[in-house]
Amino acid sequence: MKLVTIVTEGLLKDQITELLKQQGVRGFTITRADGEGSRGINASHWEGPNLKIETIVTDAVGRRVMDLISEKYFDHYAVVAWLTDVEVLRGEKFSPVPDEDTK
Amino acid sequence: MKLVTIVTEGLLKDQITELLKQQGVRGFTITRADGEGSRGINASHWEGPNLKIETIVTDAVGRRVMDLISEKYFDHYAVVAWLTDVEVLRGEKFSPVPDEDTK
Amino acid sequence: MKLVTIVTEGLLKDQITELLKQQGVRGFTITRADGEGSRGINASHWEGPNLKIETIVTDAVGRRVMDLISEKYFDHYAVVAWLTDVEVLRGEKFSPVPDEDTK
Amino acid sequence: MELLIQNLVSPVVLAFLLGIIARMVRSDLEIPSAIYQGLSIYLLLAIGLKGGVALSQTPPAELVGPVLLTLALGVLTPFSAFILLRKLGKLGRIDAAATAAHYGSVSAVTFVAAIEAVKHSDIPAAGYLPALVAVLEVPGIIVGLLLARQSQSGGIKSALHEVLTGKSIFLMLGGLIIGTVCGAEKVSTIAPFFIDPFKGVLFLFLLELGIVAASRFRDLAQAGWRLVLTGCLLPTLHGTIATTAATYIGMSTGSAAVFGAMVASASYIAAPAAVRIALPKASPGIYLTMALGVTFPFNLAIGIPLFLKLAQLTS
Amino acid sequence: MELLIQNLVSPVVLAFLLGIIARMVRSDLEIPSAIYQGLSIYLLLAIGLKGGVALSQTPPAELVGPVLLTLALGVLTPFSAFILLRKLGKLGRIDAAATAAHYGSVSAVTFVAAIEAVKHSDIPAAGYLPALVAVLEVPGIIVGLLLARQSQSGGIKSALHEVLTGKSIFLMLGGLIIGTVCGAEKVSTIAPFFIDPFKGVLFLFLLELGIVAASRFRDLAQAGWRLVLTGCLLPTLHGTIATTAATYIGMSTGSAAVFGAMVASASYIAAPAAVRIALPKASPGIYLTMALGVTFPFNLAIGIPLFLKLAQLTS
Amino acid sequence: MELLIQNLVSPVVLAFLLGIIARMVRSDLEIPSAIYQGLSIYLLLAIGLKGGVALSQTPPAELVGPVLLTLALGVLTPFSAFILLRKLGKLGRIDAAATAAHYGSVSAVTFVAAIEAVKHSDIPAAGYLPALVAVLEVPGIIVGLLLARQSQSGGIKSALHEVLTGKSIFLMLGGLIIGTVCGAEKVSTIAPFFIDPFKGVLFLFLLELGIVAASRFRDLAQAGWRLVLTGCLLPTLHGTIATTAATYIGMSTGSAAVFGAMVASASYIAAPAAVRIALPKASPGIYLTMALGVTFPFNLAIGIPLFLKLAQLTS
Ligand SMILES: Nc1ncnc2c1ncn2[C@@H]1O[C@H](COP(=O)(O)O)[C@@H](O)[C@H]1O
Ligand SMILES: Nc1ncnc2c1ncn2[C@@H]1O[C@H](COP(=O)(O)O)[C@@H](O)[C@H]1O
Ligand SMILES: Nc1ncnc2c1ncn2[C@@H]1O[C@H](COP(=O)(O)O)[C@@H](O)[C@H]1O
Ligand code: NA
Ligand code: NA
Ligand code: NA
Repeated sequence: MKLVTIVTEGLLKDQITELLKQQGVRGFTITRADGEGSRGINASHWEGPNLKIETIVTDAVGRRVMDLISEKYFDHYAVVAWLTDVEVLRGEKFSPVPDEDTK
Repeated sequence: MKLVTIVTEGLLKDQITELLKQQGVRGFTITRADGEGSRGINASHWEGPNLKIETIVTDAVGRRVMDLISEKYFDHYAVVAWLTDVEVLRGEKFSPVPDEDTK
Repeated sequence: MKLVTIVTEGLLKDQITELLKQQGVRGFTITRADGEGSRGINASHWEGPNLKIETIVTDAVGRRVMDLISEKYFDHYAVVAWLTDVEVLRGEKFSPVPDEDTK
Repeated sequence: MELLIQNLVSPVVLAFLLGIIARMVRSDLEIPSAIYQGLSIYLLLAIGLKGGVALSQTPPAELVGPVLLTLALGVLTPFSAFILLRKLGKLGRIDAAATAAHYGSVSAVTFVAAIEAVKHSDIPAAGYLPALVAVLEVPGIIVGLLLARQSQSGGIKSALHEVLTGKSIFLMLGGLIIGTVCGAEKVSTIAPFFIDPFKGVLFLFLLELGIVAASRFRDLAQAGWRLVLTGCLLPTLHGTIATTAATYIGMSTGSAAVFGAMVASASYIAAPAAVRIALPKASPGIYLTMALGVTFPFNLAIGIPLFLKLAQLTS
Repeated sequence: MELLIQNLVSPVVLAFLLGIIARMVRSDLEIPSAIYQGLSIYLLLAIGLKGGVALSQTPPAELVGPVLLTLALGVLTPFSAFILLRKLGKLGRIDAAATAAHYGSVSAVTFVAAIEAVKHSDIPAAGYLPALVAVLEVPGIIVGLLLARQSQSGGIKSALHEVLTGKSIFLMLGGLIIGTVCGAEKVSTIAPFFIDPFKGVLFLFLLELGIVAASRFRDLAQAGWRLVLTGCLLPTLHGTIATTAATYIGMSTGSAAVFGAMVASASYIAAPAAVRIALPKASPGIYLTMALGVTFPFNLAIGIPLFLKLAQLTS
Repeated sequence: MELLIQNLVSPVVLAFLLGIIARMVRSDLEIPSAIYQGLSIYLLLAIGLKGGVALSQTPPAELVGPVLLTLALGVLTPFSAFILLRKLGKLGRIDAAATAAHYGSVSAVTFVAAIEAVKHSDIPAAGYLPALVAVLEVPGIIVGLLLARQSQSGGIKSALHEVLTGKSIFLMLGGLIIGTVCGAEKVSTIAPFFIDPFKGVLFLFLLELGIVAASRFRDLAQAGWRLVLTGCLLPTLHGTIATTAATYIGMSTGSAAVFGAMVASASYIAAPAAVRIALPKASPGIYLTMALGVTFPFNLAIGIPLFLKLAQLTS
């Protein structure tokens, strides 16, 4: 299994969780975070700080999510993402939602 | 060394940290988190959001903790857990508390 | 690529981010956290809780940062750190800032 | 009818509505959870303090009747709830018991909304009522858990610890005792913080509660009309009994109405935490949706003016 | 000159300054983000509620002129801003359009600071002004986005949704409607929370805003003198036009001054969020620095007293 | 004795007790850290503002004596603390110096509690006292650090920066200056937020402080009776000297009592941060437990009424 970690400016919360769901992701965990990066600026203080979105997924979904995020957001938004190998028990829980996966 | 990450509804904080200590865990870090999962509901808004509990442990303790958490909480509570390989310096700090470990 | 995770008492925020920048780190993400450890005490409640600092770096920088943190802070401060293997896309973003690296 | 509209067009009710709308239009409005928890702490302490001051001015003899009535209803209402939830709501034993625990306990915010509604109508409500809220909070939860008849070993015990040391009761009781011990004069020093802005804080709190309640609405369809109906009948039944009984034992019109709303209300703070611990198999999707998604708005909009009218008629 | 100093030596302006200093001396002072968001929610609701009460007491006919003028300026100012930003500021099309959207919209905090400054000078400002803030907030952003002429498909639509359901407008409008519906008497029950402490909350908010603005200052050097100059000229231009026009259509001295400050201000809440979504290629380092790092302090220190003086001269 | 009980039965003292009980019964009550930080910011600013207004009304000449006395005690008390901690407390050099820095500095909350206690007794305390708190906060910490005689290179310098730009001093001084510059009339516009609800906010703050202090109690056993005793003797000694000296230089009864409590108190905000940076080898388990777990409750319960009595006797 893979853990996908996405750090994003808060504004994109809905867009990114939507994207995850479309890829069949079954669950995710979100933490508030601050950060510094190449852009060196938090575009909207009022929207709250960065968010860190973590989701456990199968390898295939993990790669697809990484590609999509990179393609759609890396150029113009304060978004960073990485992939980690993890071990889980009862892995079925993290397999993609079937009807979404076959899309 | 292993990093055990447990995401749990806030209500179980005491129970789970208690369980960790019984397994000889020497320390842990807790972050507030939100999340969505199969249950799709946060059982008690008032208790605060989910918690993410992270602890660095030896491989043996890591597996034991994963088993116990899975056994006791996966069926009826909003709990998810995963195991990651990590590297630390001065590893003695993370070895289980001796008298607990031999239990 | 490596993910360096540093959990530290809040007071050291500036010192540690400074150290990271000196090592050519290009970005990092900070989350507020609580924790228990060997010291069993949070030295300054008023300074806020622990911080978890995460940064994606090259292997070389990762090791150097781990060594420095361990050397400077492990003995007297509530600081813990670990290293995880991760995969990223467009890795150039995480290579150390050149002029800093060659120092 | 006019009373109903009069009740609905109040800042706190409209704040709740605004919260619901925020959710419906998918606004990104949210009260940060730290703020929400701060507001809760404030409200519970303030209710306790105000009640404590009133208690310090009430002769104990006057309290005997109301306290006994509260205890009696705290034990009875989980039973009536359990039966209706089983028969009309078609719930299984565990879910019914879990939900009954909520209806046996009390919602502090409903209580406060009733106090404000009654204040608006210029019918005095007794100052000791917050003490009754504290009394009513616990027994219903215990009876509810017992009705499940199969909590895990230690479950009830740790649930009881959860209820009694849970912040909800702890703060209200703490405020109550401090208020009683200090009395009106000393408490007046903190009144500009705890008393005067109270209703404004309630406004903010209800805004958030509206957002949360609305997020329960999508579960309503799933819950089915049976549960929605039960969630309206139960408060009507409990509130009618309580208001009538209160008038009968001589409580004032305003007090009887507020008392009715208290008993009619379903806990969504203390009970969920305790039930979650003692009855993990019960579905929060059912009991939270009923308490917060159905019964709370029902009482806010219809229950409170109803019990007020009833209290006026019976006294 | 005395007016200027009088305006500068006020608690809220000094709070802003204190925030700037905190940043400069690298103090570890920070307002936790949950608190900051709580303060914003409070301020927006309070502005709305106060405005709503005033609206409920204003004959609709009296509003027609001011509303039309507001709409007109909401459409015109993004154009003037766009042109100046292109010609004087030397910005590219997208950055100029993004920044113009900010200058077409309005900063609620500047508005409130103007209200307070005018109150201090004992020249009454009409109570309905917050309604104009709500009216002014949206059109400028839309015009600004259209000026970019190349937002991604769906960009404008989701930006519009962002603006309209964004908490900024949602809370102010919500408060406005609740205030109008409830009227003065009912709103008075929440006044000890929403009205009396208002200026103190603003003090805290400006402290944080000072910290944030100061963290933009280091971008000023990079932005260059052209942008700093434009960031001072634009509010002067817009404010002068607005104040004069307002006096012309018969608004009171105080109202005209506040109206001038409103139009002169640049949004740093609603606009950045919408622009970020519709024009991701535009640089926040430019538009945020200009709105919050240049124009906001300019208005706070110089703009407001200037428009007040102008209103006194022209009426 | 009656004075003692009178002092103990006050909302703020009972709030502290309630916090201790919460911890003892293992209640899940906790003030979210964002709220706690918000409350601290509020209290420090409010103390400063109130003090600033008073300063603006005090002839500078009147301040010379009190300021000099404050400086003298700020330098002397770390020495007496150091000696007692070494001899009676049996601490090593570094821990003794670190702890002495805390006793040389001042606890703003103890100061405020003393102000309230004295207000209750209708003996006026001078308005300029908060300025003395600011004066007292720094020198003791520096002397304490020097006593350790082996801080790492740069340690003292960065500790000094930490103290001077730390939010504690920064906010109080900021408030003080704004209050002085603006004067009573302008500050009155923010009084409904910063002045009137002050004591209520203090109530909440002490609730949290009780929880934190109680979590230090388990370290008391480890600390041993020697340290507990020292933690009670030091404030008695320092407070007695300060109260007497204050009466001697002509401060009013109320002022002398509050001044005594100030000097008697041990910092648990500014000092720990500075000490942690300059003397990382010193154990927070010792200095925090003594300052917050022993001396703060001692002063709240016994010290303040004692110094008040003493001030009455000596003047
Ligand atoms: N190397 C990194 N490691 C961890 N987080 C990072 C890194 N670079 C950037 N971030 C996070 O991603 C956000 C956006 O980064 P950027 O797009 O580089 O401005 C920052 O605010 C950080 O929270
Ligand atoms: N696939 C996942 N990846 C990361 N976190 C998850 C995942 N599924 C569930 N969670 C977290 O675990 C909590 C409980 O999940 P559940 O028991 O599935 O409702 C959620 O609120 C999330 O915070
Ligand atoms: N084994 C561990 N795993 C994860 N976090 C830890 C661990 N030990 C300590 N920590 C974190 O590091 C902080 C300082 O630990 P310590 O220096 O052992 O007191 C604690 O407050 C925890 O947040
Ligand atoms: Na009930
Ligand atoms: Na504008
Ligand atoms: Na002292």
